Amino acid sequence: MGEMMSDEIMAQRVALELSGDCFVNLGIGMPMLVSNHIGTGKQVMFQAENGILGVGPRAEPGMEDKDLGNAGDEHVTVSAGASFMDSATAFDMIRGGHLDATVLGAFQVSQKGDLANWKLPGRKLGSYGGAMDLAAGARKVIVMMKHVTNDGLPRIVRECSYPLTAKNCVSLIVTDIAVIKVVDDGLELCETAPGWTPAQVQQLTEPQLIVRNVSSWPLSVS
Amino acid sequence: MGEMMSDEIMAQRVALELSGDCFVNLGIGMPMLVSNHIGTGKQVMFQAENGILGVGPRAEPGMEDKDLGNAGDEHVTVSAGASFMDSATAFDMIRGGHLDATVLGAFQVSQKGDLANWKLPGRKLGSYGGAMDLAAGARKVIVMMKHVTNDGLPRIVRECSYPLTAKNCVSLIVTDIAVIKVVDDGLELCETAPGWTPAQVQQLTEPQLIVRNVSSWPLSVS
Amino acid sequence: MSKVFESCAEAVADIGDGATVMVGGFTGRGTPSRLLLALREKGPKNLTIVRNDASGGWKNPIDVDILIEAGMVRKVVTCFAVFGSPKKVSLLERAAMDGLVDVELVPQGTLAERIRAGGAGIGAFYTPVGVGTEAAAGKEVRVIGGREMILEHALKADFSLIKAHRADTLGNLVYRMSARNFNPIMAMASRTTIAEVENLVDVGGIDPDEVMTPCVFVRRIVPTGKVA
Amino acid sequence: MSKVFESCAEAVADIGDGATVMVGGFTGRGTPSRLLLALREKGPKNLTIVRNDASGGWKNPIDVDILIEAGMVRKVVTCFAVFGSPKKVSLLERAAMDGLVDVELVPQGTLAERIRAGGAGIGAFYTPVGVGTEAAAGKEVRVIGGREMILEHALKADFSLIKAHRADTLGNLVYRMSARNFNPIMAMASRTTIAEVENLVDVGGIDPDEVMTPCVFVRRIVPTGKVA
Repeated sequence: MGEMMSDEIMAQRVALELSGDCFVNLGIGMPMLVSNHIGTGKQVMFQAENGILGVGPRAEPGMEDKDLGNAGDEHVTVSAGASFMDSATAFDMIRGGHLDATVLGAFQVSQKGDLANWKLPGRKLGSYGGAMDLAAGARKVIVMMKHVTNDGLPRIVRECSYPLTAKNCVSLIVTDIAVIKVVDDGLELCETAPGWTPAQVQQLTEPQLIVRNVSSWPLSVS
Repeated sequence: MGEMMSDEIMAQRVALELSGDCFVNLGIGMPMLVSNHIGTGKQVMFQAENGILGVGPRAEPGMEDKDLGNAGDEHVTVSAGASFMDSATAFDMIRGGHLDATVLGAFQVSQKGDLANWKLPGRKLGSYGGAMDLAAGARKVIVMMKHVTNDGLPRIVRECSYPLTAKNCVSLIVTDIAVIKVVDDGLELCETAPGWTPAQVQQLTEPQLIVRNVSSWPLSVS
Repeated sequence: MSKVFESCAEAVADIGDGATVMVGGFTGRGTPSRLLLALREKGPKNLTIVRNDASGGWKNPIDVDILIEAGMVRKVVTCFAVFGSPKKVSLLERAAMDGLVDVELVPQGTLAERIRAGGAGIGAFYTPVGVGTEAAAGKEVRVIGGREMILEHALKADFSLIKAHRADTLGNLVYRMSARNFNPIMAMASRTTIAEVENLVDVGGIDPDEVMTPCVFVRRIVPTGKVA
Repeated sequence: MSKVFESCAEAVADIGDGATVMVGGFTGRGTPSRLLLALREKGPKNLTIVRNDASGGWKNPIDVDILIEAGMVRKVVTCFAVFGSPKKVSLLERAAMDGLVDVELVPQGTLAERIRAGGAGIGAFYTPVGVGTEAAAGKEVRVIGGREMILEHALKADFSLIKAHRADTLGNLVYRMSARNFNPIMAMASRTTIAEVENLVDVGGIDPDEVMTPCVFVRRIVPTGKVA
C-alpha cells in the first residue's frame, strides 16, 4: 500500500472541488486548511458560522484583532468585500440554502451519505456546533477525513454506529487515500491517491465501492 | 349635549396616558397627532413599523428627506438616539412585546375589548397594515376614535359587527367625548369631556357602562 | 462573472410568465421603481407579487400598481390592499372585485416573518398575531406557552426586486434610513435577487460592519443613480 | 431613569437563585467577561445558562465555565458541550456525568433561531436541521414543502448578559466584527438585558443607520473599557 496523503494534500484536493464564484463554509479543524489552496483565478468566499462572510488568511503574528476570529477561535483576517453578521443571520445563510458547499470533518460516513461527526459513542456529551445546520443546509456537503480510525477501522461504513449528524447529506468524501462520490446506488470510487489501487482502498472501506472509471489523484495541484 | 372634542384635544388626552421612559407605536392617521403633545419632561420614543425607533416631528417644508418617512408616508424627522431597522426586526419589536403601548384608530371596540379596524363590512378587501401585530403585541393598546360613526351610530358596541383585528386586546378607549377603560367586568367610564354627563355618553354607547368614579376630562392639558 | 448589469431591462429579462416576484419598499421608500418600469416593459403575464403595500395612493406613483394596471398580475400577497380612507376603492380592490386578481391579505409582521422564514430555511412558525380573526381562517391553531397561536408558512419567490442606497460590485448592500424596510429580507427569500442601487462602489468600499445585506444574497445589481 | 450603571456588581445585583441567564459571545469574542466575574461574585444558585459554547478550552479563560466551576449552574443550553479534541472531557461533561448539571444540546443555528423567536414573539418553528438524529428525539416531525422538519420552541430568559463595542446612554448598541454573534438576538430575548460596553458615547453619537441593537432591547449598560 502507498502512504496516506497529508492533511495539506487532502486540502488541495478538496479545493479543486470548489469552482469559482462560490460561497463555502469550512468546518472547524482540518477543513479550515482548504482556504490555503484556492487558485488565484477563483473567487471563493468563505463563511464562518460565527458571523463572517469573506474569511481571509490567518492573521500574521502581532496583527491579530481581538474581535476577529473564526468559529474555531483562530485569529483570522477578512478578504475584500467581507461582511459581518449576527448568529441568526449567519445560520439563515446556512439553513436557507445560500451556501454552495460546506467542507466538514467526520467520524463516519455511511454508504447512503449519512454523516456522523458530533459525538463519540459511549460519551455522555458531544458538540453539535454548526455541523447539523451545515449538513442540512449547504447545497453540497463535502467530507474531508482520514480513511480509517487511529485503530485502523474503516470510517466509511454500511451504517453509522456513531450518533448521526444528518441523514443522506454527503455528496463527496475526500480521504487521505481516495475520492469517493455518493451516488444513487451507493459509493463510487472516483480517484485513488498516488500508490493506492482500488482494491487496496476497498480493503479499508466497509461497504462495497462502485468502480467504474477510477482516475489517479491529480498531483499537479501540489 | 356638549361639543365633540377636536382630534388635537383627543391627542392631548391620549398623551397623558404615556408615562416617561416608554416606547410607543402610533397608528396611521389620527393617532399620529399624539406625538405633538408629549410634555417636555417625558422621554417617549415613537416607533414606526416601517423601521424607525425614535420618530421625531414632521419634516419642515424643504427639509424632507426622500428616504425618511413614517408608515403613513409622511416626511418625518428622527429624534436623538434613533435607529433604523428592517421590517422583520421592526415587528420582532412589536410582536415580541417590547413596546409599552400602541395607539390605534378603530371602527369598533366591543365591551370585551375586541378591536375592529381593518375592513368595512361589505367590502371585498381591507388593509391589515401592522394593526393585527400591534394589537397582539404591544403591552397596552389604546384606541383613539370618534365616539360615533358619521351616521351617529355607536362605535363602542356589545359585539363587533365589523371584521375583527384582535380579540380582547384594548385597555383604554379615548373618544371625542369620553375616556373608557376596559376592565374585567366590562367598560368603565372614567372621564367625560367638558359639557358631557355620564348619561349622555351612555346614550351614544351600546353596552352598559360601569360608572363608579367619573371625573372630568382634564382641560389644563390644552 | 460580474453581477453588475448595465440596464434594468437586461436585469429583468428572464422574468417570465407565472413568476413569483417580491418587490421591496414601503410606500415609495426603498421601492425599486426603475426595475418595476423595466418589468412592465418586458410584460410577463400571470405574475404573483409579494409586496407590503399594493393599494396605490401613496406619493410615489411608480409602484406595483403599474403591473396590476397592465394586467400582468394574477395574485398579490400584501398587507395593504385598500388605501387610507376606507371609502376609496383601490385599483387592486377593483381588479379583485372583477375577478382578475386574487389577493392574499397578510398582517404586516406576519408577512415580514414569512418572507424571512423563506430565506432562512424555516418551513413554518407559530405566531399569536391574527388569532380569532379572518387572518386565521383555515389555519392550524395551537396553544404554545399558554397563548393561542396560528401556523404560518414560509414565503419564497423566483425573483426579488429590491432597492439599496449603496452596493459594491460583489453585491454587498447598504440601505438608508426608512428605505431599508422589506428589502433585506426579500433579498434572502428568492432564487434571484436583483438590486437597483443608487451608488455603486468598488469592492472594499463598504466597511464589513456596515453591510446590511451580504453579497451571497444578491445576484444582479443595476446602478440607476438617485431617482424618485 | 438612567440605564448607565457604575459597576458590573450593581448591574447583576438582582440576578437571583433559579434565574435563566443568556450569555452572549462565541469563544471569547463578544463575551461579557466582566459581567460573568461579577455574577460569580454575587453567587446565585441553580442558574440555567443559555450560551453558544460551554465547553471551555478556548483562548479566553473567563467564560461560563467559571459559573459551572463555582457550582452555580443547574442546567446549560448550548451547542458546544465538549471541546475540540473529542478525547478531552470538559468541565461541563464532568459535571453532567456527576449528575450536577443537566445539558440540553441544541444545533447552533437552531439555538440562534430559538433565541430570536423568543425575542420576536414567535412561539415555535419548523426546521429541517436535526431530522433523524438525537436532536429530534421526542420532537414533532412534519413534512413541509416536501421536506421533513422538526418543531422547535422559542427560548426566553430572565436576564441576558451581552457585550458591545459601543453604546450611547440610551442603550443603542454597536458590535464590532465577529464579536457580534449571539449578542443582538440575546438582547431581544430577555426581560432584562445587561450590556457590558467598551465605549460609551452621548445620545446622538451613533448614526441611526449603524445601530445594531435598538435601545428598546437594553435595560442596563456598564462601561468597562476594552478588556480581554
